Amino acid sequence: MAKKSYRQAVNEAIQQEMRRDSAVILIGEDVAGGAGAGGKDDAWGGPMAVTKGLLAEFGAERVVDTPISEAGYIGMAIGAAAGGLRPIADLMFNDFIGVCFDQVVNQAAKYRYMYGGQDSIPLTIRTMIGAGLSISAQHSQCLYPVFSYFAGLKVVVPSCPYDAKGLLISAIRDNDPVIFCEHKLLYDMVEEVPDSPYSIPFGEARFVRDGGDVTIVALSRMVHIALEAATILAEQGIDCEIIDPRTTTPLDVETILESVAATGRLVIVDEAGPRCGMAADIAAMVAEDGFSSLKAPIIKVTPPHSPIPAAPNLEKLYIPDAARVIAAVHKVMGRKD
Amino acid sequence: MAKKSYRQAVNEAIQQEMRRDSAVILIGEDVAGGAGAGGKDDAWGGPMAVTKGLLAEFGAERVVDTPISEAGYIGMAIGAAAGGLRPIADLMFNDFIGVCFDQVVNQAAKYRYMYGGQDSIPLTIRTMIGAGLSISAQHSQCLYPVFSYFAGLKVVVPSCPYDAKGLLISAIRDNDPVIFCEHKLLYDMVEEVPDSPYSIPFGEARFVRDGGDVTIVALSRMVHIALEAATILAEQGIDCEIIDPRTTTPLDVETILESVAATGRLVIVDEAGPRCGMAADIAAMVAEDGFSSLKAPIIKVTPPHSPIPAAPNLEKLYIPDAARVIAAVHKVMGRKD
Amino acid sequence: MMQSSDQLLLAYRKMRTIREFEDRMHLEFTRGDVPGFVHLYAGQEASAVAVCANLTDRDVLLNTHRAHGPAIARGSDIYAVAKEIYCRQGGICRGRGGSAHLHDVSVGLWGANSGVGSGVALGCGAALAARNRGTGGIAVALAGDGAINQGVVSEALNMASIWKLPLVIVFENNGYAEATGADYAIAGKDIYKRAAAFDMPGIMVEGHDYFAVYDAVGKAVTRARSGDGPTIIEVKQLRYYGHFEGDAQSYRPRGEVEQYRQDKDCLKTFRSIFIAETPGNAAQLDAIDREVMSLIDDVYAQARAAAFPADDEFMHYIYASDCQES
Amino acid sequence: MMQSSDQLLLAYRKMRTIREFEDRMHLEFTRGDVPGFVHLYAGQEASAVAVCANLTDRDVLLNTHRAHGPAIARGSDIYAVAKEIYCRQGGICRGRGGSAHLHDVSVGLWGANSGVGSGVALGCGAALAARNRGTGGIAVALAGDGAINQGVVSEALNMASIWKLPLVIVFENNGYAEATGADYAIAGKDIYKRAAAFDMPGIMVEGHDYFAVYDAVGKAVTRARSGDGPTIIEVKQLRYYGHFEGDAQSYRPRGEVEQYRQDKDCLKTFRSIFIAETPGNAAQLDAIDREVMSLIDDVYAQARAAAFPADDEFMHYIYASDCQES
Ligand SMILES: Cc1ncc(C[n+]2csc(CCOP(=O)(O)OP(=O)(O)O)c2C)c(N)n1
Ligand SMILES: Cc1ncc(C[n+]2csc(CCOP(=O)(O)OP(=O)(O)O)c2C)c(N)n1
Ligand SMILES: [Mg+2]
Ligand SMILES: [Mg+2]
Repeated sequence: MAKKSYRQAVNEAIQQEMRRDSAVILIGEDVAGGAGAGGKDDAWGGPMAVTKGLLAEFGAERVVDTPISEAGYIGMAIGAAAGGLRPIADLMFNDFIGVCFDQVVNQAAKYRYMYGGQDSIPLTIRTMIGAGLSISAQHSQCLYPVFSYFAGLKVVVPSCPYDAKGLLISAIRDNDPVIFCEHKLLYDMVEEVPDSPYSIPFGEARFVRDGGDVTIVALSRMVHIALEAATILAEQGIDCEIIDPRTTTPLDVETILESVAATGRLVIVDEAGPRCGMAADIAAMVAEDGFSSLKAPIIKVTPPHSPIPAAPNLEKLYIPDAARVIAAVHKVMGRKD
Repeated sequence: MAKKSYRQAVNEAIQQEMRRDSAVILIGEDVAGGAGAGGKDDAWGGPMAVTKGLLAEFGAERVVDTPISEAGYIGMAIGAAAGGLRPIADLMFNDFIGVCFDQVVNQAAKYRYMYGGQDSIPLTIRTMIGAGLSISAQHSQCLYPVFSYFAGLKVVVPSCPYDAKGLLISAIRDNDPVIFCEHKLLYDMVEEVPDSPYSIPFGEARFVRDGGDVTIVALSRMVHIALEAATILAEQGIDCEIIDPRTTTPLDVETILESVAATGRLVIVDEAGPRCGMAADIAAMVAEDGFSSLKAPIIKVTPPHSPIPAAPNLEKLYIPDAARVIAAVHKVMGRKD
Repeated sequence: MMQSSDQLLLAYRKMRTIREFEDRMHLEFTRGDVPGFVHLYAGQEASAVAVCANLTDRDVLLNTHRAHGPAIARGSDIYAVAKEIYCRQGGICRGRGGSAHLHDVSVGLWGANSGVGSGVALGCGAALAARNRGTGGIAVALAGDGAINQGVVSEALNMASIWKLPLVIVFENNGYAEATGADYAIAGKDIYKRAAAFDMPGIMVEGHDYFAVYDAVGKAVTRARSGDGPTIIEVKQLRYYGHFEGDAQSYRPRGEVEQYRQDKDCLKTFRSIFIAETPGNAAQLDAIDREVMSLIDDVYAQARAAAFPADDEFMHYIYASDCQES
Repeated sequence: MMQSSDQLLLAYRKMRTIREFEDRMHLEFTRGDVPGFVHLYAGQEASAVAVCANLTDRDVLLNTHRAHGPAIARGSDIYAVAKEIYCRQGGICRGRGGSAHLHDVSVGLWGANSGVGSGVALGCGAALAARNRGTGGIAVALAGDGAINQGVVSEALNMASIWKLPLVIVFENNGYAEATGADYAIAGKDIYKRAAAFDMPGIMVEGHDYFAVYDAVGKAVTRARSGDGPTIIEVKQLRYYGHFEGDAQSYRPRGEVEQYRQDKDCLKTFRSIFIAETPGNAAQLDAIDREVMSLIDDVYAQARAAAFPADDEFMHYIYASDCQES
């Protein structure tokens, strides 16, 4: 056990699974970085250096730099998965789903079902989500609600290094297509991460903090914002329970419902959009199945319904912060701010 | 005024707007049907004959048959919109959004915002939604929740010929990108539709039926399923108010909230998926802003979280029917079925 | 490669089976109980059959929405094919896929698909997996003339070339993508000439001539198998029916199909070449024709008699965990 | 077309301005207050400037993510460009877009974009609108070598050809897409040769030679304007800095940029050709160099001093109804 960053945790998960199973390959744009470029062949490991070093160990047959052809190489990864490999396809920014959406939601997601269960598609798509780097509207989205709309996909949103490693190992071993969403602002987060491989089952939420007054469900990076808020709220005598679903499909509805049954109050903190998003999804689930426990409105703390601005000051307004979480908790507690 | 089908209503809206404004063009696969094929040039008008006859009146410069290149011609339509045309791009089945998603959600939706409001993109994308023809998982989806996730788009889901005409005229005249979702099982629905052009504003729900016991929000074809259920429920002494939002972006939250304030009970009937869908979106909105009026859980009547099967018997199970709506209403009324 | 007489008789049987199957489907469709969109392969038989004659069990054929012919050619159980088209129990996709989604892993037939052109990308993956796993297999992706205009196809062709994947891409140019003429939609008109752009060989072949298609595909398959990379083959042909059943086809020039049927029908062409070489063979072909006729009767009878999928299995096959046996 | 001395001096001024702007940005970036991803155009100046020298006010230039150079070449206010890169008030996109999204309708500069290759499809639309509305304008789409591998680009090239759109597609082949070599990623290696597949002319030109680029683009522009359809131009060049700022560039061969700077720098090349024709001109170029230097100082000073967009205008510009003036 040693302290590792989220970046290292992801890298280690891939490395260990590639060692364990020769069917695992990594494919994407600049996952090695330097193919045919005349200098070092292992120069990038992706723009955030997450997959750095893997080419050196596994070679170009298993760590494949691709042209800028997302639809092509993700379609290819699906075919390769059907053919017995376990590809990890790297979609650099989740926003680029735009150019390969068909492959993901109409091919990968429906392959098993439409063909009556003949095949497994053990494909993991790793992709970066989230705002905070001022890289604006086409590089900063959180699109896991869109992925979650489609049956046949599993969707993972790890909020910390420990979960990133364990969930990624589960994703690679899973026999269904999994979209693994890495928040770009979390790569430098450090915590204890076991050296040996371990897996975390999908559909099991993590209790981030116990508390009896309000249930806060938070996803990905927002778990940390929720924690920040809860710490301040605790000083005010309000005790928040924080739940991190970790996977949006499957979603651990039981844990959320149990917590709301105990607290009677729910705040959902999510960086994805407010319309047809995960906050709405969870709120609606509780408004149907946990209604009798509810003592207050369900508050969604999300960005506004807008594209993401480049300007840092505006981007800061876009992303939910602790102050907004605190205000939401005050509201469900009936306090005036 | 004459009786017209939904198909005719759509056709007439396009025809009248093309007559009114020479900047309006129609572009898509087989929108005329027969380009370069050696026989009639105006053979199809799309696979459902919705745009039949327009080539004859407006010529091949304004009614453009395209190659099977959705990303290309929708990107092109965006550029043409920025350049002063008002294109109506035909995306045959909304499922094909898969191959042009980037153009729609990252280009069209963000063009105005990302460039600081310099341009308008007066683009209408007409597309077919819905199950019921046994054409299975890749031709039968309802993807307006996915469109609704993205700020910058407007999304229209007309449930009847009258609305189809008025809303399509609004869409064509609108200065933002609009996705206009035509339900393929509604094309043969007939009702009185005025001959002259008229427009229906976006964001104004339609009261389909007045009633004081339960609010039913239903979209697109589900409006008719809800009506069927309400008729039976009325005989049982349960009086349902049915609201058709008509546009999901902008969404007429006021009307929904007012109705729920009066009834205290909400059932949402939607053919789109259950996860991160419109039913969840509306339920979550009410669970936050209309909570104090609620007397019962909010029930979502949607298909299950599954791809759409080809087999007609399974497809029938997939699509919500009146029996399921009735059961949901009974539940919110506290009745045992 | 020279084909044995048995091989040729098998090829003829397959072509005839497809023809009868499709002609019958064209009639049955009017009864109104065939679900969904149905795209018939009649007229194009020589293509899929000649392709499959070049393939082994290890290979993968990527199907398109015009799926019946390739499925029969590849050796799928014709009863299971018919049941799938009717969306019944016993269908190769258990009734979930229907006509346009014939997919049968047991015979190496993959991915019939509503995403025009997707088979080419999936085929790259099948080829990559075969190579990485050392199975010795190759992949052949079928695609229509319309598919060349889908972006993903260009992406896949480029990747197949730079990685020299063991892949053959067969563009079945039947002249139309729905109601749109291939010559209108495709800049430069000739699909096989696009091969040069992707630095691979491109071959054009007349699709009514089984022998010509067999040879062209054979060359490409040899190239793929020996690690030299992909080839594009453009098969020129004509479909005898509409884009899908119900298509009135007024976009087609009058008499086009009749003329082609007369001059270039693949069964006629096969028959005349085959008999010219060994005149006594006519009787063998006649026997096949008769056998196929009665087979088709039985296939349709059984398909229409089969039960629909069980309602309570609705949620099966979505995820690995739902793959209980039924 | 012959260019006047004034035109040439303007071209030189623009190239020098871009160079100084980018060299300075490279330094300023290390301060940490330039938001987002910043892709510099240094080394590639002759391309955008020569393209723009062929364009009129009615024409549209489609920008890429490597956006600064084309914006300056097209005549955007350089102060507004710098402010946009710093995401400030007064930026051409009001701070919403940033470095990669420079877009200035007032000068016919469109669509700098994170979707690699999107400009080619948007450019088809700009060309279509110009033709349908009879404006006499054409569109020129810039794209990188990486963009040729995006499906939408192939789709757009095909459509531009079949409809003979007034479009020129300029592929700026700077050798790399991020860290990936163009020769690795592109089957056949030569982008301009793809033109044949789409039935249009393809021209290759050395990108450090302003005059050569000017002539090549000129031919294509004439062709587009006269209704004969699109042309692909491949401009061979090299970027002097990393893919984006912060890129350590270890994928590049040692000394590559130094060598190119020595042998093929576009400013040097321009200078030597221009002076060779009229030796007295050296002084004019020197004067421009000095003027540009002090301009750039002022531009950066003003950009860094400008305020960020007002917080209370957050929800502006999403829909037409939010387009209140600010
Ligand atoms: C991405 C996509 N766009 C459009 C369609 C609708 N569509 C189905 S088949 C078809 C024509 C295909 O033409 P071609 O590739 O020539 O094959 P053919 O039908 O002639 O066998 C079209 C446009 C689709 N299924 N997928
Ligand atoms: C669809 C898409 N895929 C990937 C990226 C990430 N990306 C940004 S720039 C770039 C390289 C582009 O290379 P090229 O077209 O040669 O332009 P250059 O950067 O060399 O000017 C990549 C891969 C993107 N922005 N969009
Ligand atoms: Mg065809
Ligand atoms: Mg480049």
